[in-house]
Amino acid sequence: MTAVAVRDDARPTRRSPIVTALRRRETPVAAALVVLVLVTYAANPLFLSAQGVKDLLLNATIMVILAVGQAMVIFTRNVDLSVGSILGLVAFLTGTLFAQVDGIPIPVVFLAGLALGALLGAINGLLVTVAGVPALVITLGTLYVYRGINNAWAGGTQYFAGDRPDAFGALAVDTLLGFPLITLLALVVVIAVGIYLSGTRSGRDLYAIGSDPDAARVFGIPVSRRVMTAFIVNGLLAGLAGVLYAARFNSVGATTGTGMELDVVAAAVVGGVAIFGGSGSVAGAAIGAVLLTTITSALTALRVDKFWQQAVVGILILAAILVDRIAAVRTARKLRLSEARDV
Amino acid sequence: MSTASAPTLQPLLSLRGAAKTFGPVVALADGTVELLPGEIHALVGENGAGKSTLVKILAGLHHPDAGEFLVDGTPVSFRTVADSKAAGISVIYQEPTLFPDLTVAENIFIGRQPRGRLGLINRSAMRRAAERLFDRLGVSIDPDRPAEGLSIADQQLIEIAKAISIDARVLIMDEPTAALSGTEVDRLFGVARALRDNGAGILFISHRFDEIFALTDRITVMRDGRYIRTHDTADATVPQIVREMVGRDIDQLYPKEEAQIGEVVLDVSGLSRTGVFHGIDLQVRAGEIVGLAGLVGAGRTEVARAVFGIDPYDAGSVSVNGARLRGGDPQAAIDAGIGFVPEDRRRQGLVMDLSVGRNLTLTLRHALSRGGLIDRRAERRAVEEWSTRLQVKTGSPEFAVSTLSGGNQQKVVLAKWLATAPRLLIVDEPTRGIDVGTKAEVHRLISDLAGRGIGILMISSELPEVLGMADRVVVMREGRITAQIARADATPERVMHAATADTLEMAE
Amino acid sequence: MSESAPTTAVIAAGVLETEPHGRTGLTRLLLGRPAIMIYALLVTVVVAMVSIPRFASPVTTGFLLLDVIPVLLIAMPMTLVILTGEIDLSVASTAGLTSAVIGVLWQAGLDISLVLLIGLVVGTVAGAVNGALVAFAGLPSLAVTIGTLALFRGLALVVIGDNAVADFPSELTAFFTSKLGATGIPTVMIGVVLVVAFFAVLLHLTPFGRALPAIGFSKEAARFVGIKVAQAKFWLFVGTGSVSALAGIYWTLRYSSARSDNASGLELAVIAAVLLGGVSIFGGRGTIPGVVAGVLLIGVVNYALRLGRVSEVVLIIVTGSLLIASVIAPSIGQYLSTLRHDRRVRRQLPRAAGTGHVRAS
Amino acid sequence: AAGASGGGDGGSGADGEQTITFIPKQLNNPYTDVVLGGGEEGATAAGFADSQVVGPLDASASSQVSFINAETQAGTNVIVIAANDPDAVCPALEEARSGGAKIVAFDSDTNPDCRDLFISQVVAKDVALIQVELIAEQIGGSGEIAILSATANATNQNEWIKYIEEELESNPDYADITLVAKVYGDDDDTKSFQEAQGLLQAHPNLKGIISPTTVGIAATARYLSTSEYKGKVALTGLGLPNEMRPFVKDGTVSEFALWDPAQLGYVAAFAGKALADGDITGAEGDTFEAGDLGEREVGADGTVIVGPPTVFNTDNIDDYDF
Ligand SMILES: Nc1ncnc2c1ncn2[C@@H]1O[C@H](COP(=O)(O)OP(=O)(O)OP(=O)(O)O)[C@@H](O)[C@H]1O
Ligand SMILES: Nc1ncnc2c1ncn2[C@@H]1O[C@H](COP(=O)(O)OP(=O)(O)OP(=O)(O)O)[C@@H](O)[C@H]1O
Ligand SMILES: [Mg+2]
Ligand SMILES: [Mg+2]
Repeated sequence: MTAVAVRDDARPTRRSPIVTALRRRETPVAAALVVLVLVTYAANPLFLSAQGVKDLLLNATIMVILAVGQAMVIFTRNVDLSVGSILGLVAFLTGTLFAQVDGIPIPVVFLAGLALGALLGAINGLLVTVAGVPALVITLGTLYVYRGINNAWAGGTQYFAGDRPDAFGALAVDTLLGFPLITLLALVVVIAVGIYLSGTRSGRDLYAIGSDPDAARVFGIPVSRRVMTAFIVNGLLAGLAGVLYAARFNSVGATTGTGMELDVVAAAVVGGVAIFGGSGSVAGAAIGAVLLTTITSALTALRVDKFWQQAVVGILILAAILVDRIAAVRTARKLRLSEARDV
Repeated sequence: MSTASAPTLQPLLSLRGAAKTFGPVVALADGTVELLPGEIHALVGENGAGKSTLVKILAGLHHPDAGEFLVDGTPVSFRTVADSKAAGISVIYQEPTLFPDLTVAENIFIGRQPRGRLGLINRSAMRRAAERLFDRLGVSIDPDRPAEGLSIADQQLIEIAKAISIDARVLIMDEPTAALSGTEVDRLFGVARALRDNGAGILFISHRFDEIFALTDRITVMRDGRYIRTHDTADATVPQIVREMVGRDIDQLYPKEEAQIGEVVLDVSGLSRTGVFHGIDLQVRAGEIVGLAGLVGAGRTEVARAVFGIDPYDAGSVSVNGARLRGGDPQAAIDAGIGFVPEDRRRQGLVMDLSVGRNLTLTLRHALSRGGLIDRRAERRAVEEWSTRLQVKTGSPEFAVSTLSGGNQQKVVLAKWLATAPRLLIVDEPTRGIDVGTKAEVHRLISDLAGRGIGILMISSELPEVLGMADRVVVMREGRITAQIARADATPERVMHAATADTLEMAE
Repeated sequence: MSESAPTTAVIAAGVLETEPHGRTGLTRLLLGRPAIMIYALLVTVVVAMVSIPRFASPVTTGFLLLDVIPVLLIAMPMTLVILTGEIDLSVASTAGLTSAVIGVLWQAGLDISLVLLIGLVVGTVAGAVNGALVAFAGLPSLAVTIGTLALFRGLALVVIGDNAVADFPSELTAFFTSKLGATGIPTVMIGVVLVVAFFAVLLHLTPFGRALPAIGFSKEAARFVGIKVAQAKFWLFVGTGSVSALAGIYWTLRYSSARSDNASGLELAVIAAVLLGGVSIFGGRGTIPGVVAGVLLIGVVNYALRLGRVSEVVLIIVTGSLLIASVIAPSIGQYLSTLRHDRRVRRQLPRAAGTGHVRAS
Repeated sequence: AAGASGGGDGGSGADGEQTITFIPKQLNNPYTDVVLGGGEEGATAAGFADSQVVGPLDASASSQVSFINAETQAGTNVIVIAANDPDAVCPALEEARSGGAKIVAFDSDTNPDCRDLFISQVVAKDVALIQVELIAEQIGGSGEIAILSATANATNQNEWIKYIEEELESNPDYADITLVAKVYGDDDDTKSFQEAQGLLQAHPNLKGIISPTTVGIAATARYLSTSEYKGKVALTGLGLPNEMRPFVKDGTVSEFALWDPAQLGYVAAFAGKALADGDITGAEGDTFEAGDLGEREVGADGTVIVGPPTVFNTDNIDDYDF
């Protein structure tokens, strides 16, 4: 029987890289981000001062990490609404560890936070895969349950920046080549997850699962294991975001991270991640997160009436999905016409 | 006695007395089959005989409730599809299972993409490998396009490419040809024979006897979930196999009745959709069966969809009984008296998760309502009447239609349109994946409808069906009508010529 | 070679006689999901009456119903929307926008009935915006309504800013908390019951309603029987918009306070209740009686725990767990019945299978 | 409000059986916890048989109404509430009153018509003035300032802001100070943090920020201390000493103010007891004994003032633990 031998020689790539880049789903979002930053800069040069850039990057960092994890789950045609609650729990754990355990090394706290995040993600994943029930419902449930646990655990206790070692807080202050350390960390995360998803077999499986879960099962893709992986990685990243939250912000307590879930999903969607799975990229999700966090700063810097800000964010989300849709429709039409010519 | 010609060979796989039940339904009571290396083995049986269930057991997708399963003489128990793959079994399922968002190339190689540096996927190598596969199958599909929006035929071809790209010792094909046209089927057979000559075993399921007798070495017959008998193809005859499948003799396959041909019901003129079809002029009269023939991809389905209002068109007009029909509005088409049995039963013909009853009455939503509210009693009566008239086999009309076998599902589709008392029925591949017994029934039904003055536009890729049933054959090629041939003049040669020739001159 | 050996009685006629057949008719009615939700509701009420002092009183009915009305109202059109496989997350923002608009208009001195009418129109238009984007532009509703969730709440802020308008006519606000005699049932429940009845009839008894599960299961197949999928979805979103406006009006007058942040966060409560009521998030499955029971179940649990002074913390954990349990329970049931089935089959089948005629030869 | 009669039967218990329930704006908030700590202590000292704390996890008026309803039905004698919306809780409180309960508002007032007493931290105007004074001193009497508040609807915040604006307008000492922006952090750490950041970017010449809310001032301090604005932009307002200690020590904040929150709850409990016992009716001029804090007098509009605000700085901050 003839297996198809795979050789590395032969025909050149057909499409030029520039055309391919322009066609990518994340291109319009990236363009919107650039335009937004430039317009704001023109109106208020302070926007791109050293401090301004640092603030922009820092604001985006946590959302980027969350959006990347969320995108991974969404690719598999699932969703995780409990990320805000996971972030809250991990942030509070971080605060507790520093406050209760004298001289605890910072890496240990990071590991503990990642572990808790992964555990909570794994619970979501288990409920979704073993019980075979829709993720939206399950994670809406764990959104409440995790938040409740956080409330029960924290009560009125809050830990403040002063309770944590300076070196920890410095992570969110110090920069390397103008980039805050935690932003660089987020960048590493985006790249690593991006390579995993686009360049490895198991990563591609996630897209296949999201594209058609039944076909994936029939095809023999280990669906449960892959979906589980996506949820665990997402939990892990939410945990990372939780630890970084504690480094960046002042207080962590019962309500930390409340209401973040929809923003995270919005960021992924704005970045061209199809909500029903199967397509999109983590780079897109990351850009979406940067765009959404930047728009708030930009509107403030432009002194847009604060009452208008939320409305503008809403319009932006709608515009992003509309643009995405128009691009998709045009590609489909082009495909139809070009094939007609081939016939 | 008819049996294996090479009894000394160790069978690649043998399944004995396998049983599989779904709740109260016994899908398979005694699944028995044996596949030798270097043979092409046909599995035949009526709709619902349990063929696909047996295939799914072999694939590791279902776990049998009982029975013995040997691979190379050793008992095995597959827990997942991965197990069967590891054992060298490759399966083409009855229904294509592609990932719409992935590219065609990735669909073929998912899970075993060629890897390059750092162990990462090498996309250009993957594309080239896909191109080579397509060359071998003689088809041209862009490996970089997403699988979304491919025609059923293309999907099936990709499934085939996928299956043969694996170095499988056992290839199982569940009705791979149902969606394919003659040339593609020929190429597929060429590939299958080459595989067999290399020592692979192929299990081939089809309802088309010409294919079975042309291709296979042995035939196993199933009925009602049980093994009946295995023949050497050379010694078998069609009537004998059919009798074993059905348990009785069946009547004529194409029971064409002469019908009174009346006024023009459907008048399509100059219909065009850029890039899909051009200048379609077509008429169907009351009581007339018009066969729409052509190769797969000729654009027949597209024309039907446009006529029914599923897709828009750019130019031309559609009239029913002289009244111009608004485009892009299926409800208007239904109101005008058109019924449409689409080609993709699972996705277009039926709402698979809805009950048999609800599917049957979907077309009657308005007819069954009184004062804006559904008349439940009338609804129940309609369900009972139509499932009895078409002899739909189901435990209860409240069961999901997905639990029915393919043939019974097709009957539900037909029933829901017949219940609307249409004046024109468009049937797209009405007997695809339907066993001989049911096929004859469907043909009788269609013929009967024409006899009662309903105009029929029948799209079919099976030439005998077209020639046997149609009063007039319209042939399409590359989006244009290339011939209209009266029943008396219709020969396979003329139709095939019109479907493939380079000139349009032969149009009458 | 002979024909197949005679079949054993067990699997004659392709059907296992000993195996329970699928539920049909009355059994389905009594053991289906909506029925189970109603039993769960009744049991909860009885347990609360026994274990929580003062729960068994008409006062409970009044306060409880007043609390659940906004969720109950919005859950009705939401059920239909989710049934078609879509979702509307912007409902609470629509209610907030309505509230803001009526606050500002009332303060501007317009007649109250005109104010309320305009409020209703605003909600309807908001729903139509969602509907147009989802149905006609073909955008995914989850994404669209996350956008309009921000947009409508933002517009509420634009309209009313940080003001709160409180001086609504006192007869009107009193009406909204008034009770029907000694029953404890709020007077406004009459209107709510009408809305519930409207949606129940629409879904379960009209041709339009029949089309909705078909759309939810398969848009494409629905189109092939002439169902106007886009139109149906559009009108459903208009429905959620206008009912959300009703909820916004109720909210404003019950609390006699029009503010931009009214009803915020209500969307998740509504969706939780609808899903608890047995509506499949993937579309196709769900009933109005089930959803009503789901809404009331959450309402009763909340109220009973509050009355028992159980901490709010426990309350959200209970809500979350209920939601998880409600979707997992059927899976567990399914698993158990599969186990039972396998045992039965294994006991019976070996006799049937593997008996002779292995190969023709 | 006739329907509430069913809940009234517990309303007139004998002395030892009286019950009190505190409904704060939001549970699990550190400031609130201090207030409630004082309240529970006061309730015991005043002789209530039972004291409870119930309340929402989100600071919304509608959830407070549900709690008021449940308390009405439970027949609680005294409800002490910090209203999230002065009007929205009114109908429910009226219903509770007609069932026999006494209503004491504290921290954030309700509409005066639907409570018996309001226990105010301090004279609203005093709070406003002290903040203006502090900021004026810290920025050297001239320049742009901004306010970072809690939610846009918070009753107490808005009252203080109103007085701050009036004072800036009318007092010639502050003629060179311009208030350029008011922003709202919704008493959410993250939001307040980002609002602070936005303020500095939008107003490059900003010299100082007033944040009259504990969450807001802490978040703003955190931002300033991690940015280049540390020490350049002044910050004051109302904060908790425990939360602000590091920022005072590292020089981000020089002085801020607050009253003792525990006293607020403590006085509210005694006021409730006096009302329930019928010793006072909440009329102007009524007096009652507030345990260790001595006698208090009801002022205009049924308002009781607890005490003057304290100003915290490096010198005294270590003396406080709340
Ligand atoms: N998942 C299932 N649940 C319930 N019944 C099923 C299921 N799968 C198959 N069946 C039933 O088992 C029987 C055998 O079905 P199967 O698909 O194997 O038939 P088939 O021989 O492949 O028919 P066809 O030629 O129509 O494809 C049918 O009666 C079918 O209704
Ligand atoms: N050779 C081809 N290769 C790939 N795609 C093709 C080819 N020819 C046509 N198509 C595409 O297939 C579609 C037409 O297929 P369609 O299903 O309408 O044909 P058909 O004549 O109805 O065939 P059938 O009903 O037998 O599948 C068009 O979208 C066209 O772009
Ligand atoms: Mg089959
Ligand atoms: Mg076709």
